[in-house]
Amino acid sequence: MEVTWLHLVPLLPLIGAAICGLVGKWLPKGWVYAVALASVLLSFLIGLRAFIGLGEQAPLFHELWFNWFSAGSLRVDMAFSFDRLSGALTLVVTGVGFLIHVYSVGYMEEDPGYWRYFSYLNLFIAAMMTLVLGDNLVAMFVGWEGVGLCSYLLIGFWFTDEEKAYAGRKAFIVNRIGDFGFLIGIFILFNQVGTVGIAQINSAVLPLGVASIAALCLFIGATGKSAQLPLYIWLPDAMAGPTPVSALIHAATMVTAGVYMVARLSHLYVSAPGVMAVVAVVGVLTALWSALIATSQNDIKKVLAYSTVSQLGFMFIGVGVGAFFAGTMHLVTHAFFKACLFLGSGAVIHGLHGEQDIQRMGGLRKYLPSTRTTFLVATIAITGILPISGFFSKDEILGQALHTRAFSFLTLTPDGSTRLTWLGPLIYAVGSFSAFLTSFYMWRCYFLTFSGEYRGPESVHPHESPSVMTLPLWILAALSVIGLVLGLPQAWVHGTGLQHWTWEHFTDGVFSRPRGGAPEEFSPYLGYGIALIVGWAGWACSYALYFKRGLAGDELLTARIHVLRGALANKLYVDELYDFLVVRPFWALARGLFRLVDATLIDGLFVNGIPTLIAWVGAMARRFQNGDVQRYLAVTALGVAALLYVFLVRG
Amino acid sequence: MDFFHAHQAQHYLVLAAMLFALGAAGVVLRRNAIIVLMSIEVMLNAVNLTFLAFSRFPLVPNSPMGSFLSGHAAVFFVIATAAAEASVGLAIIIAVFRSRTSVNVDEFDTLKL
Amino acid sequence: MAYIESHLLTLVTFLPVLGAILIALLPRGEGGQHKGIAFLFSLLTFLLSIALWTGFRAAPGRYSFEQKTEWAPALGFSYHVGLDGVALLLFLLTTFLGPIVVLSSWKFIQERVNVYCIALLLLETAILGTLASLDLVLFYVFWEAMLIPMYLLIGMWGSDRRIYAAVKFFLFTFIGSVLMLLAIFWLWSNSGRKSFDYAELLNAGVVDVSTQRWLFLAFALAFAIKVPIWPLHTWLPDAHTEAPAAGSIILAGVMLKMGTFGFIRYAMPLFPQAALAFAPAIAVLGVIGIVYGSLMCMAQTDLKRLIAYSSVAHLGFVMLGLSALTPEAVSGAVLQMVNHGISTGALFLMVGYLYERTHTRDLAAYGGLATVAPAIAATFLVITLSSIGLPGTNGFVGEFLVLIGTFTSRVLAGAVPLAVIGATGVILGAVYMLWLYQRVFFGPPRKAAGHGLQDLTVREWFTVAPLLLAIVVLGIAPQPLLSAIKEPVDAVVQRVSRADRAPPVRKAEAQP
Amino acid sequence: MAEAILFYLFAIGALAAGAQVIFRRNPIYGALSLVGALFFLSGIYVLLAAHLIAILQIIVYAGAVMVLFVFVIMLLNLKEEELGEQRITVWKGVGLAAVVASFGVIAWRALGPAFPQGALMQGDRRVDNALLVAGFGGVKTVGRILYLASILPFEVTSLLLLVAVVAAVVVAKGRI
Repeated sequence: MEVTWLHLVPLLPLIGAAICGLVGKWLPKGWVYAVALASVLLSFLIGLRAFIGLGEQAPLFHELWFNWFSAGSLRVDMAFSFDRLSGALTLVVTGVGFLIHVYSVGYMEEDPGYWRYFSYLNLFIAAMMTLVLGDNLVAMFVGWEGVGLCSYLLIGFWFTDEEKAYAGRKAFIVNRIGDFGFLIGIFILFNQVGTVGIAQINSAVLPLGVASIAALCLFIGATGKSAQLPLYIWLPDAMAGPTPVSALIHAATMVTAGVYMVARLSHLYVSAPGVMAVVAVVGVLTALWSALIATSQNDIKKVLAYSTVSQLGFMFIGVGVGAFFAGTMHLVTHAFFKACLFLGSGAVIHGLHGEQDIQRMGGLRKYLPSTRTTFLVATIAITGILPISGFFSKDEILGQALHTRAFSFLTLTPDGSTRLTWLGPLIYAVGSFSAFLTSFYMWRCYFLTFSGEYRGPESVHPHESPSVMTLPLWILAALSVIGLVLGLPQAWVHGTGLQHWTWEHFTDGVFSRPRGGAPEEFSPYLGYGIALIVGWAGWACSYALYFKRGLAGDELLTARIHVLRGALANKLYVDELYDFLVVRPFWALARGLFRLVDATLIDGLFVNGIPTLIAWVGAMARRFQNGDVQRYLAVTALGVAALLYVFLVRG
Repeated sequence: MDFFHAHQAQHYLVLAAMLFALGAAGVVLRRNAIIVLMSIEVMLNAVNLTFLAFSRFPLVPNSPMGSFLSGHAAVFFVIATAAAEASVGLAIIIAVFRSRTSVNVDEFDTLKL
Repeated sequence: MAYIESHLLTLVTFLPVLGAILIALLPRGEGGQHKGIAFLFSLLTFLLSIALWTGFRAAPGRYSFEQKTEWAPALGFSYHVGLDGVALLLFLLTTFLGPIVVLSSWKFIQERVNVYCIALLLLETAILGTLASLDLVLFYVFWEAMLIPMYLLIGMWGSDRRIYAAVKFFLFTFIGSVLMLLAIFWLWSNSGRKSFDYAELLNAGVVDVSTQRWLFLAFALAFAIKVPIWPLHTWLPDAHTEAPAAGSIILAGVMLKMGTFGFIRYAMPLFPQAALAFAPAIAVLGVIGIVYGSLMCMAQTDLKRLIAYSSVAHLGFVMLGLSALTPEAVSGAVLQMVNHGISTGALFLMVGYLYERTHTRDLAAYGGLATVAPAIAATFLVITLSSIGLPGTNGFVGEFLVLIGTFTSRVLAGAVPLAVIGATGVILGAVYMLWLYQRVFFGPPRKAAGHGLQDLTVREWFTVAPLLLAIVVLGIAPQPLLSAIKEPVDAVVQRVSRADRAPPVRKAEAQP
Repeated sequence: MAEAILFYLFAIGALAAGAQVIFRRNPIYGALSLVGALFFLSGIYVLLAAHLIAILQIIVYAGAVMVLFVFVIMLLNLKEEELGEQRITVWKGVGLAAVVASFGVIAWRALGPAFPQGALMQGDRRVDNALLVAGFGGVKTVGRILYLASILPFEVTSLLLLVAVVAAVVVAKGRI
């Protein structure tokens, strides 16, 4: 259905950003808050109205806002489409975004750059909405790059700190490496399909090779944006930004853009099953890798950052095994509880006047009761020891991975002798182990922060945050609980009113089915059982180590696995490896080329060399030009004699 | 004196060549700028002599008289030019002598940079 | 009215000269008046050129505001001017930058102000004339006339190594154009009617492919030096580094485009078969320019030098787009010319302001400027983003069109790898520009930030604001520009990409 | 016969005087010898029926120009030590050798068999006596040439002389 109001969703925050950014400095503080909050809230309300309006008659709202540019056969429109997937994402982004805006009012109270901050936040919402709603790849790319920009600006928000500025730059550049892949993907698809519209691409029939390469290139983009191996390195550093930003951008919304994109282009990925396997494998490896690193981090935000990377890995498992609904469902629930966790950590940091090291926390349940409770709820959600949202969505992913048929026709050899049927179960096993680690490190984080006795310096008096900050926490915690509805198994809710609210049912028809077909109906109970055991096991380990012992648990662990823990605490030296393998050689190459080719070869040898040669010849010739007229004459006479000889004697 | 008549032009030409060589030798050998100038005058006269000799003994016979006489016109111009050259040259010698108290050409080498 | 309409292009082109004459007549000491008149006339030129935009009518094979007056009919050249879409855009870009350039150096130039203003105005006319001419002699005259004021700007008001830079600039560009002159003469003597008229030469065509190649190379050398294409680029960093800010703005903003404009207007349509044959080579050089230029940026420690090298990279995109020979890529290339003029011009403007305040171009001295000069930091950020082609700024559309057009090119051999390597410029651009930005503006305040640094003044806002506006507006609404250039771009693409199928008929032989 | 005798007389005189110009150490002797040489040459010009030129040679050259030389020599009044000793350098030897060689080539050529014989060798090729009677080389005939055929060079020459006069004054005066 063609509508005319869809562009307001990204436009309103954009206007808000412009107002805050251009004149916010001179406006009263309250006005800035009002503009920033109202624009996002309005976007949310428009999104909500549209969402309610979605029905059998109007499965899709579409708007052609304006023709952005067209040349030759390429036509790029600023056009938006609002279907169940993008609609739900709109609500999540603007809704969670609004809560985080509210929270930020308290968090950024004392920062003089608050107007700048709210401008960036609004800009981010605008860009994210463009990404989500964009109905063609280029419009999506606009949002894709826009959120990267906002991420850059907000990570480096406190730019006087060199390290934070560097973190922002690192995020932007790593993202750009991914964007490079995204661009190439767009090129391939345009070359093949002749358009950049997502709907057209999803309905096009592509040869396997083309589809695979295009899907792979786009997936490179996704690994950049969604912090997957090998491009995840920017996300932990991105924690340099203000904590609400970490919650909004680097946990709930922007980083899930890759998952969203893969889900959006489900048809393309389904027609490239090999790439699906790659997606799933990258996802599970990332989940494991970063879960391992997270176990040994002491910065509360770093723990959450690695946890985010790990959870994003789970989402990619979901979309990689063909269960797009599971991946996106985890996206939504993760937005709730991870935002809650980050905001909780923000409240802790705020309450401790900037302390981020969990070694100097402990016993905070007494001082920050609201924060503690909401953090607990969110921790339960992410670890999956009790059946709230995270449990269902994550388990859905793992269950789908175990039973997937997406790889059953993929073969390693031409004769088909080695089918990849073992890949799903393998992913399940590794994923479950990652889930165990998740439970372990999240509880470690919780225990070290809130249990035991306060270990910080005497001078710091922990205090609870104002209600403008705790209220969003409660709402998000509530959403984390309510979110379980999305993940209820079909068998439980079949025929009841709740069925409409389950994600699987809700998104029915939005995604393509993988080539191997959907998994047969499987009973979830075995999976639930294993998941519960895994979750409780993680809790138990953590409880045993940290609840009673506190920090001594870490020492105990370190004593057992000294080398591994050292490596993990140093993030497995990946940053150093990249620095050694990529960054340094690259800069060295640039400097070397400059000195060798530009300065020496082109400028030295040719540009300055030729005049030098001419000057040398001139200097040689000058020796004959000594000013003695008679010598000139003698030479002239010689010349005359020679000429006479030539013309008169020989001629 | 058949020989002289049969080879009249050659006699004049050889004389001109000898005078020219004499003048050139003076220019090459002498240091005194005034003598160099005078040697140049000798060379100019040698050239005049050739002009006149060819005017009297034309290579292309039976041309209108004017074409023979253009040699005379040329000599006229050479004399005029020589006069101009001598005056300017001598003026330069005076000017140079004022600044360097010398008229020796091998000491005038400031032009070499 | 009709007279003015038919002579509007000439009027706009020569209006700056009028200002220059007026300045020459004023007493020498009145620096403020000189600048005022220069500003007034450049502003007037810009305002009048808006009429060119509104009055422009795109039509295939025709030029708007065409005017032809016989000059030396016996020798076959005439005063023939007119605009097609591509020339129009660059024309407007030049007049747009004119007042900004004059304003930008208001404070910095205090010596020999009259000569300076005259040089600026003459330079503007020379550039406008180059764009407007439709006669090769006229074109060549304007083309060479650009050199002299620029040479003076660098040589008289430049910094320490200005003489070296000025001579290098002059010799580089001059050597190239001499060969072009020879090629123009060849065209004249073989055009059948002994004419220098562009349209006639275009129709005449050159039959012999091997001759075409030589002529194309002669033209291409002149243009390639101006662009500059790797490895003919080394005059550029020196000229930019030593030139005063205004010189750098004009140089980067418009003069470099004369090279690419030359390709699209002269070298390619006049010698289509040769252009087709050389397209892969030029594309490769363009890609080398992108990657190599970006790498060079990373090795610089001098602020202006870094930005100068970024021009090499940006114009690499333009050359890649031109040689891809698809409507998308060529449109993108033309758009990129305009974009680069705006964004790099703005960069040099800002760097000029920084230099005015700190008197150093050394990156090591900079740092933390965002704390003391937030407005400079904010504007510089927008310009930086435009330079790295962020969507929403003007830089994106051009780069995107170039790359997607190259990628889908059926004419250019090896288009896909070239486009892919070229796309790495997207990453590299972010690497060096953000590195630069961080070095200058972020971190704790360093030496350069310590002079009680002043933020943007009102005058400076007046120069920066139009550029920022252009960056955003062209990023969101590039379509009017693309529509304007559609006809000439399609014509060039048709002519060149089909050159191997139907060799151009030589008109001179057709009509005896 | 008389012509031949006169020719040899004048030729030997001119050469001898010329040699004096070149080899006399004191420029004043050189100048006076040059005057002599010019006189001998004007005699030879008469032999060639160039009467006007012969007169001009004596009036302009031997008269005006040489007086200028003598003036300058006397003005400078160079002492013996100021003249400096004669320096013999390798380059001077080379130059002299080149000059002599050139002369040899020309003389050999002029006297040798390869000279355009048809023009000069076959009989008396002198311009007819009738022409001589008509005033060959006289004021009237040369004047016609000068004022009709070569009027432009003639005027240019006058200009040249004017310029030379001004230049001489400017250069020699030192301070104007």
